[in-house]
Amino acid sequence: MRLLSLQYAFYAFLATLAILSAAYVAFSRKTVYAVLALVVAMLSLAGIFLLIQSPFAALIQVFVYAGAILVLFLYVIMLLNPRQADVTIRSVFENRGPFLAAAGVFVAGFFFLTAKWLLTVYTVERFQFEEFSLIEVASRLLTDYLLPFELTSILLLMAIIGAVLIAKRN
Amino acid sequence: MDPVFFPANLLLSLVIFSLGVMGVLWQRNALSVFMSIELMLNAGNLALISFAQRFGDSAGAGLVLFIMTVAAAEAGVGLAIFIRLYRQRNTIELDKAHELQG
Amino acid sequence: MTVSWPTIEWTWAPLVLLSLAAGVIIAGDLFVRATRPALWMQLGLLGLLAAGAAVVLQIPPNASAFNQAVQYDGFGRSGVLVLLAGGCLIALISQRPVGREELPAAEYFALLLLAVLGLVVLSISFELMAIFLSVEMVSVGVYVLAGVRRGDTRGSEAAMKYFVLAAFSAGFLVLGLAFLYGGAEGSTLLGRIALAAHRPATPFSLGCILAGYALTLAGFAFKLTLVPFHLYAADVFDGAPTPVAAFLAVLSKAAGVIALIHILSPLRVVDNDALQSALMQDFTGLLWIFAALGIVVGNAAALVQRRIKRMLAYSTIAHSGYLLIGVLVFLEGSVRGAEVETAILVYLTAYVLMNAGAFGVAAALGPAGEGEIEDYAGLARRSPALALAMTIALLSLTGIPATAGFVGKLTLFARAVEADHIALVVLAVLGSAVSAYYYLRVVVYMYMRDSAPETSGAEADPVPLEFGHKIGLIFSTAATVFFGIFPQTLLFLLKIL
Amino acid sequence: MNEFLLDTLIIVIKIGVVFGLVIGSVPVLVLAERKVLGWMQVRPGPNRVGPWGLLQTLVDGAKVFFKENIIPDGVEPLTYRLAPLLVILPVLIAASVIPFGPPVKIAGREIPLAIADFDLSLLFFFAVATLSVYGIVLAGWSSNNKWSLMGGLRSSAQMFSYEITLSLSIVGILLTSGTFRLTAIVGQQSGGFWHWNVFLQPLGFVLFLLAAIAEVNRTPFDLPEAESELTGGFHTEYSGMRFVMFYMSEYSSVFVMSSLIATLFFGGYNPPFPYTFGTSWFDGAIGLFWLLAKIGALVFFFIWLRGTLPRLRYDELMMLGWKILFPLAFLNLIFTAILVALNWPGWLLGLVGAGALVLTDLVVSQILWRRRRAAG
Repeated sequence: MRLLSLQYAFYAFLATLAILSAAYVAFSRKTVYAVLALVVAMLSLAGIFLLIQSPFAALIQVFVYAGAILVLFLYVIMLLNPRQADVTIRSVFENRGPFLAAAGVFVAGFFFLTAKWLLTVYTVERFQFEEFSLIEVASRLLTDYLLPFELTSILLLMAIIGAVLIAKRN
Repeated sequence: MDPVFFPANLLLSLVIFSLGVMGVLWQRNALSVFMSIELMLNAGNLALISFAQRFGDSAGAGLVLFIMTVAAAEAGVGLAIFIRLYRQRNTIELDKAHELQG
Repeated sequence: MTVSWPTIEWTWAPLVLLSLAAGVIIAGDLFVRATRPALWMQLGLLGLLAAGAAVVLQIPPNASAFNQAVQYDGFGRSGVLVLLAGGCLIALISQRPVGREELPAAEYFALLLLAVLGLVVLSISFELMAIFLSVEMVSVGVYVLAGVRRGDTRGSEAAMKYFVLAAFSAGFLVLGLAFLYGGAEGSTLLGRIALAAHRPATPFSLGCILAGYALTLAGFAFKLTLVPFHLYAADVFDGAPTPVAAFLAVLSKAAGVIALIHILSPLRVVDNDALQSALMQDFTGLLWIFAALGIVVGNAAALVQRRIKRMLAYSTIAHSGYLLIGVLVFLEGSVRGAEVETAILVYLTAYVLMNAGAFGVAAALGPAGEGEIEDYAGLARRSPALALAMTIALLSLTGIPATAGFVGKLTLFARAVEADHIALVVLAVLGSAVSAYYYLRVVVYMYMRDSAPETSGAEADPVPLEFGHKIGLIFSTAATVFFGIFPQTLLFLLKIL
Repeated sequence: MNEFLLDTLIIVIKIGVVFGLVIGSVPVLVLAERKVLGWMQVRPGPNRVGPWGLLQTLVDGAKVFFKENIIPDGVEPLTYRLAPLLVILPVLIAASVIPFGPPVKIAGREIPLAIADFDLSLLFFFAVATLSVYGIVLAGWSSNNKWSLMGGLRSSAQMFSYEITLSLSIVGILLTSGTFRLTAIVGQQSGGFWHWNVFLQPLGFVLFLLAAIAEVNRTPFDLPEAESELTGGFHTEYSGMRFVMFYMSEYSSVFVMSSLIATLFFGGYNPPFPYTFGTSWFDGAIGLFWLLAKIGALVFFFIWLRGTLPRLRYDELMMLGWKILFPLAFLNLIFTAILVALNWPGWLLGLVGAGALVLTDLVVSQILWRRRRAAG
């Protein structure tokens, strides 16, 4: 029981951390600190994955997201000389007004409906979180999910070709 | 282990998702917008893992891997596009580079 | 551990052939010194045709694999053939821009093939993860192809806009599929989701499914340029190289409609559970609004465009409105599903052919063809063949009788009338009438106006065309007319292939 | 006594011991490096402070400790202070999965001699170790110095280029051992040195070693701190205690990386010839001794390299990483997968790997030689 209340405390801490850092990412103008906040958010989500007995997801979250993708973000920000200029999309989206209004209305609608549907019908019930071994995960991945698994390789190939093609100087 | 984490996770995922959406709409800097999109993807990951653990599906962690692959591919290509655009704006059209500030 | 050699899984064949062709092109580019756009285009065509042959010859209708994760149902299988044919046409009409504008030929065709591979997977997979990944494959291909033109800021801007919005919509898709996965109690198979939708284990799982569908629909709305999510379309089309715009307008939209039908099929009303059908009415209502908005906004905005590609962009928004009527009729389930699917296929075929013609002419004309509509003035004198092809494509897009576009609209609207969607059909017909104005304006410019005096000297020569480009234009134009005059042949082909 | 408190206490003690070991290794390594380099270069090395100069590092440490902590103008204050911590913390956390000895039985409870021993411990090591890139990039960025920024970018590019080889080259071991758990990997190598993974995966070992050297920024891949030609890299603007933390992180990561190499390829805490004493705490001590001996040998090898090899140029570094090591690691993975699937015995696997190693050595040296000759 003590262990459980400790877990609650951890969960509350991690969830608060995740929300605060996510809010920082969403509303801050300082890109470098936003990347760091995003790292914190990812790490706290990884902690939550650990709490619900999914260590593999937690570790690849750290390895792939925090260790690779966000480093790439940081790297690009450094490359673009963050102290003065950033790529601003204001000039790309000249008329943001209607876009913002339309998208905002729809997003709010979807979010409202989703939350309404979910929260009105959820009933609390007891169940057991169970931890799966890596072997189980891997064998599902290579049998039932073989097609998406192969597609990821093609997707990554496309991304590599594309990134090189776009970023290289003529 | 207990029934509380699951709904809390769903709620947390919705909160992070909507923070991400707000970030996309609020931010003007393309990199910040993209980071907010990453928040949205992460909210999806959280929901996916919570459901997988809730219903005892062993493939859940693998599905998260797919989404991370997509995020990685998008990050690679997207950041390359930003670099290219920045380079062109900065070198080709100086007036626009000036108006980019802010 | 023992190794058992796998037997040949023919359901994979089109995918393997396409990726093999792309791999050969990429690897070949390393070893061939000179740039050989024609060679890479031929290899790409070979891959597409081989994939099509594999589907026709080796994959029977309703073949499936992976526990129903991949299914070649009649609709998806014919859809694959339409998409592959469209891929061939786009490869053909890219020959000229690739050769002239110094798009990197090998990478261009390889990425095009891989993006087509994504489209094929999109229309045969009944599993959410594969659908999501293939959507992303198409998106990544388009970002790169749109932004790759050398020294071109507009292309980069188009890529940037498409990228930001597509990634944004991918966020919705991810959360949507997570909720669908939760609603099906831990499965991503559409079959399981259908089971869960019709016999939900708990009210909670039904709630998850509906929330998931709402989010997924939002994600798909970006890909299909449904109206509140359409704002990127005109800018992207305008900035991207013409064949890429054609790919985005035609193929990705066609595959999106096919996938949307597959994804929404669990929601199709088959039995009358009160709660369920009440909730599903939200979706049909939503689709109704999307369709109506698409028709109205697309046509109205196309009226005022001065640049040809922006005009075509808004017209495709209107066309996705028409297509959405089909999806709506399918979802309501009052008309037999197979008939609606056939109607949508006929429309898609016509749509692919006529747009390939229109974009093909624009690509053939080069920078002038991508600019203002006024630049088309006097084209009939300079290059009568191109003007004729453009005219036929535009007439077909309008829906004038004796063209494929007319047949497509007729069959689709007939199904909608059967399903009592009179209001939508009236709206669509009115929209088509309005569209006649902006389509035919181009024809008027081509035939009845002289080209502006300052450009007439430079462009007085007939436009020279590569062989492949010519073939593509001739094929699409001829097929548009042929299927318009003999619509039965199209139905027959869809049935026997 | 309360079970829960006891468990917590044991974990806290283990954390203290392991962190003490890693941090405590730093002065020893520094002194050893100076002594060995001196010996190799036929000069005495430090010999003034204490007997044979043994106290030299302590004195150095004291000097740095009392130095003024300079913060240059215009730095980003938060990240400037945070960066050294971000570099050293991942190394310490990653050390928590290394098994330092066989499980010890004390008072009826079995205590594994690793802070954390779970299914995915090797993945944990890599996941955490990658995070030290942040410290380097941020240190370079927050210093408000163009050269520091470029140095940070250079080092981080080097780190994540070689990370790919690093993680690909161990997949061979994962295939042959079938687990991510480090204690299990060590357990499979017990019973004599001929069971060690280095004989099963010779090519994988060499690739891992090279990538590990680059990952911890040692010669010949020590571009991050090439003072003479590259202005000292990301830590140019650092001084005093903060500089020492970068220094410490480098040496402790050498120690931790060596312990990982010993664990993965040289049997970890297993003695080269199988024997046990039956008393479990004594076996534990012997295990620790052997692990430290192996780490010592590897550290000596690192120092030897530094005494022998010149520094690579940056383009050569990148070429080596992407065009040679990465494809080789990939080939190693594919061949291992095929041979494991065909159920070949281990010695044949090792033989094929060794053959591949010799072959690639010949081919690569031929290519490099020709290129150099062509370049004149």
